[in-house]
Amino acid sequence: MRLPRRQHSVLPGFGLTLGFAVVYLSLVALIPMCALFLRARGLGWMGFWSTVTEPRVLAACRLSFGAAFIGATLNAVFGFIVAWTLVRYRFFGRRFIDALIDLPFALPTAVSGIALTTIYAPNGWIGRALEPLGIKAVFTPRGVVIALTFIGLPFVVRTLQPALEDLEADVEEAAASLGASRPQTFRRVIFPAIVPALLTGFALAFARALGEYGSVVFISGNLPGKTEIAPLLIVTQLEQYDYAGATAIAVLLLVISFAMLLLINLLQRWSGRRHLRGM
Amino acid sequence: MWYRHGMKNWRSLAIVGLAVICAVGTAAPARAGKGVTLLNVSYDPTRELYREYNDAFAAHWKQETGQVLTVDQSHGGSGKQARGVIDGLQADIVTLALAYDIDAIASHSKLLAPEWQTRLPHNSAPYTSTIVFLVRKGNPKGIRDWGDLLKPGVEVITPNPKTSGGARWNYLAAWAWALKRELGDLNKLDDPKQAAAVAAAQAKAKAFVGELFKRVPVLDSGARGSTNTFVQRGIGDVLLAWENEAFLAVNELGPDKVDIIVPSLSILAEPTVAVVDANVDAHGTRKVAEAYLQWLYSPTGQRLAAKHFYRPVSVDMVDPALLKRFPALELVTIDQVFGGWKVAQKTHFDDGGVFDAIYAK
Amino acid sequence: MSLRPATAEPRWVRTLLLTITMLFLAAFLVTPLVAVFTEALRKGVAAYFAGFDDPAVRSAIKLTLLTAGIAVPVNVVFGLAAAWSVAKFEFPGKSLLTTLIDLPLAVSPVVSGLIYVLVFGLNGWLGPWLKAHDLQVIFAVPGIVLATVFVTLPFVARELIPLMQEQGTEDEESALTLGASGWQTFWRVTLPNIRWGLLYGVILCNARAMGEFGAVSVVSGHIRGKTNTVPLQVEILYNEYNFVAAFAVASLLAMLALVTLAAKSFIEWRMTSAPASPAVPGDPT
Amino acid sequence: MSITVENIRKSYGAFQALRGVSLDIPDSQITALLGPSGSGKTTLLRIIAGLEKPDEGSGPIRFHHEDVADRRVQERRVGFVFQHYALFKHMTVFENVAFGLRVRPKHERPANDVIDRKVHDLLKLVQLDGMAHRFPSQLSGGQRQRVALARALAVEPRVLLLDEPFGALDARVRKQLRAWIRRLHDEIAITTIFVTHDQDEALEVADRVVVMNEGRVEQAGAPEEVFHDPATEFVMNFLGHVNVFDGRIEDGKVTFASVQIEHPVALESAAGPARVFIRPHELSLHLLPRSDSLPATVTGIHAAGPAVRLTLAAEGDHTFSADISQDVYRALKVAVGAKFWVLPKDLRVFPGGAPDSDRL
Repeated sequence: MRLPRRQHSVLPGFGLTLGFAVVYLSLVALIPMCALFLRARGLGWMGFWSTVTEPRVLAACRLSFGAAFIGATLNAVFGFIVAWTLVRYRFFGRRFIDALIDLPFALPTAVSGIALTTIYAPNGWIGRALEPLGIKAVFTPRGVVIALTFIGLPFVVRTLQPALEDLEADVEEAAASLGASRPQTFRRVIFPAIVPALLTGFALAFARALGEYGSVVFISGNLPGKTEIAPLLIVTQLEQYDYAGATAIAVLLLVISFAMLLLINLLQRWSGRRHLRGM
Repeated sequence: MWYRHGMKNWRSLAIVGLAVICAVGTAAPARAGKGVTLLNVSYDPTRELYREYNDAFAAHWKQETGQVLTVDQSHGGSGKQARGVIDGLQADIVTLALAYDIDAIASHSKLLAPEWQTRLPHNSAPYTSTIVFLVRKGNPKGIRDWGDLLKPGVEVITPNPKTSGGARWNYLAAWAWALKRELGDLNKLDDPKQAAAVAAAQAKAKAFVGELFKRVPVLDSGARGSTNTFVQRGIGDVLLAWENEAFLAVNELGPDKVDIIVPSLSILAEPTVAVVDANVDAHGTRKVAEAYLQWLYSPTGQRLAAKHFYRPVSVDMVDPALLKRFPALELVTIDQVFGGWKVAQKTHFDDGGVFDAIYAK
Repeated sequence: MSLRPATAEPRWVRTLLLTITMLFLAAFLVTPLVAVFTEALRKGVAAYFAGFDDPAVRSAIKLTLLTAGIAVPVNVVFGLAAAWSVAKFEFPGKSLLTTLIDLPLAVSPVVSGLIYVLVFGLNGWLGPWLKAHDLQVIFAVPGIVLATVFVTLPFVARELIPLMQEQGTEDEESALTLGASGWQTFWRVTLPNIRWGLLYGVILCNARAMGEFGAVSVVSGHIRGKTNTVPLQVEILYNEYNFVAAFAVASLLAMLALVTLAAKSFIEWRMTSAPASPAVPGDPT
Repeated sequence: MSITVENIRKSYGAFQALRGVSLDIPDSQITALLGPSGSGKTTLLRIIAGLEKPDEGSGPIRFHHEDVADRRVQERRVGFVFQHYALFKHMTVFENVAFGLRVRPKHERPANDVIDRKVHDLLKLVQLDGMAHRFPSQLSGGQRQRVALARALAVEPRVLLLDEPFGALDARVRKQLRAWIRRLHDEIAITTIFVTHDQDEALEVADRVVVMNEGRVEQAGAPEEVFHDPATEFVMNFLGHVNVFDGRIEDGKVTFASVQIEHPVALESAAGPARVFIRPHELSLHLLPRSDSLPATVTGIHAAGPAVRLTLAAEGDHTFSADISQDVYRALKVAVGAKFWVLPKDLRVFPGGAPDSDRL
């Protein structure tokens, strides 16, 4: 008996369900991913290293990481404000806005990309307003940030909402009764309590943004070294029949994604909760 | 007791595993249905051409053989489509932007014979095209030829030569023009005595093309993406486009918005076609596939090509009224200036090539 | 002047935060949504509906429905199995398993497609074998389904695991002491307890399954009328300068998103406000 | 149905929840498993029910001579009432009670009208007949508890197992339910085991009390027996409030605080440290010194209740409590700061040092 080393429960179906879950996960996800690693192994360590350190790859990764980081940060800041107003304030249209948060999740990324480009292009609704200010939104790294912010928003808001809801009013009242001003209460009582959730949301938005492709290609401009993101580079390599190069970058992204996920799980363990709604 | 329990677990695991394998493995049979079906894997700007040609050929085939023919059509970036075929996209026919992409299929997959290009007339290119400029209505920046693209404040739109066949033609046309400007006569390229002058001209051409691509604000991955960027988004002052794309854009997107400008010199773009041997043999469609490509050279095929703004290879078969739309200009070939696709690809577009150097800084 | 409660912000802070929220959401969420519908209706309602009068569009809708129709149920079964084993039992490697379940969320869609090309492609592991048996996986419906299954794999499981962990095992144990078999316990006790969470997971999974672009694009082959899903068809229409039709078809997906969101709100409302809903569980035995 | 378990062991990783428990549960009585949290009482109950598996090498679990250790929980026919009742939220009270009957295999399943009658009989028994169509969320805690009980009884269990049955209720309802359960048991006379950490509850409801600690049985017996004749320090300490003094045994006498008293245990034991236990009601207050009495000062008075509890301080930093009647309290005019002589009427001596006095 090797599978369940220890079984606390008398509930039936452990072997069946775990077996199914593991076999399914292996067939659908793990084994195909092995193919990726095996193909990249053909390069050897040196080949892998020289591929991922090419200036163009480095530039793409810098952009992907940088834009994902900025997007996730924007989401952390504005997502926090959005979550706060949704949880704390009662105003007209709150339910509608609350429901709308998941839109980036439900809207196909290509449609999002086309729609965002339409709006932020110099002749679009918002782009027209930005143009006189000298701000070019599309076909610049800013465009990448716009797309990635759009994609990541639900992750931050949906992670923060339950955490904010769980904050008990009596803690804040206690702080107030001890003489803390509202900003002090926020800084020293509320904020530390939701930092784990905020970090988790940030990490999820970041991990998702790192791999995003569909919405970005429409809005970024795709200039090598300037506005070309790492996933696009994979596609470009593939279309030049350079499988080894494509898999090398893919492996890099995959490993980073996995590391991000482990980090998220650790964060969640740290914050003592694994409940992420709206995901 | 624990042992028995363990056996049960493993057994259920095995059953589940089989079930999943069955579910996942219900791969679709490659072909089904009555009559005969061809899959034509093509590149982006041929959508309109093949939509009409497929219907015409199917009617012709029915008349000839009584067989009902369906042609499935797949469009995308030329390189992407070639990769699809290499990876198993069941194309009977490929009609791609340039010979290099079909060469890639031959060399990466052994799906078709290396000498495929010799099997049909005119280098296996039943129609040709060239690269022209699309500018804003009234040509406000006064662009007449390649040299004007470097005027201050001019923004150029072109797709990415790494992923778009059309963009490679754009790039090579610009290069050829620069060489011509420096050398005066492109025949000097083959003259060993002029080697020093040629080398100097090549350096000038490189500088010209490098400068040109510095004026590109958006590199879409395909020709259609660039057209949309230029017309829909209003980005850039000039779009480097296939001649047929330029005509189509004017027709579809509004003659009131853009004008076509024909430069003094451009490149003869030869979109090539081929039958994918291994696939037609597996599907039993060789006969119809070969007829499909042959018929492109027929009067109907040539007329349809001309109708959709491709230059027919047999001008005598086509109504002169249609031909009148194609402006005369000096056209150079890739063999003449660049020594063929393989050399051009290696020098300019492969990783570490000249194109990469433009963006390396 | 009334006294402000100790745990509320001054009025101007509230107003400021609300304004920021509205502006931010307007810039990032509302305008894209409005843009889709505006573009789709640019040439009027007739042109909008003409967008659907195309066999390729209809076949794309059919394929999308088929894909979601396969991907969602198998991921529901997987989600239930994974959640049952993770939430109700202790075993070594549990946190690794949950991390692996989450993995497709963070994998680039392009990579998700690529891995199947590497396995099933002509030059992949199984390519030669598949070819020998005249089977087609990628550039055909199975590949599209597989890629979709991969991308949507975590949704149901992610929704159910915390829910089932929260609920504990008392209800199930209780059913067992009353003589119920494993299946009876599952159908009559566990399933009714998690039904709203399950539905929520299904809805999100379905939205993603219908909307996936990147991964499907890599494995589709883009054969008109055969292997194009709705998101791919949107791209194709867009590339054919048929903008009204492109946005009309895209508006279908946007409407799906809106319906999804409405359904989700309804479910959340049910989950929080009406735990004691009457139900007549069917007898599966 | 009597129940016998022998040498039951259970560990969770490094933690040993049960360290070899053997027990006889007599037929048709209420037995209380009493102990602090972590003492293993709930684990034992769940093992008897079949919800947990004992470790390898554990002895048999016999239901009236039949070893059920290998029987699955469904086959053991136990009625189990969970601490938080585990009522099925999506079913009405009626459907909750009928569940055990409805899930039987087709050929054993009673007809609908039989189920109907039976459920209503049970609901009548637990005094909830009018509530059949309510949902659990519409009931009070005490009512839910009774539904859980009726549900457990519906399958005609051979034994009724209750896990902290009053734990989730407020004090008043708890008291009512205790008496009610006792009466109910007298009516249906089914072997019942319940788990509690409240000694009053155990002593009041049970026919037999099993005191558990750290995975072992400390003492099993009738309530009077364990209360008046505790077998171990732990039992003494756990059952009711008790004053503990560290003392010594010397020359057949026990010395603690400033008194020296003769005691039978001291006579039998060798000289050495000892612990002296005196319950507050076993102390009496006197104005004048007597032999064996110790002087102490009143430091606190808690007079709201049937008895008055005094906190006293004796020389040498000894603080202890004493319970006196309201009459005595008024007669002696007790006030904070007053000095009295305190006389132990009874005391228990356990030879040995002071190991873990903070065990409670």
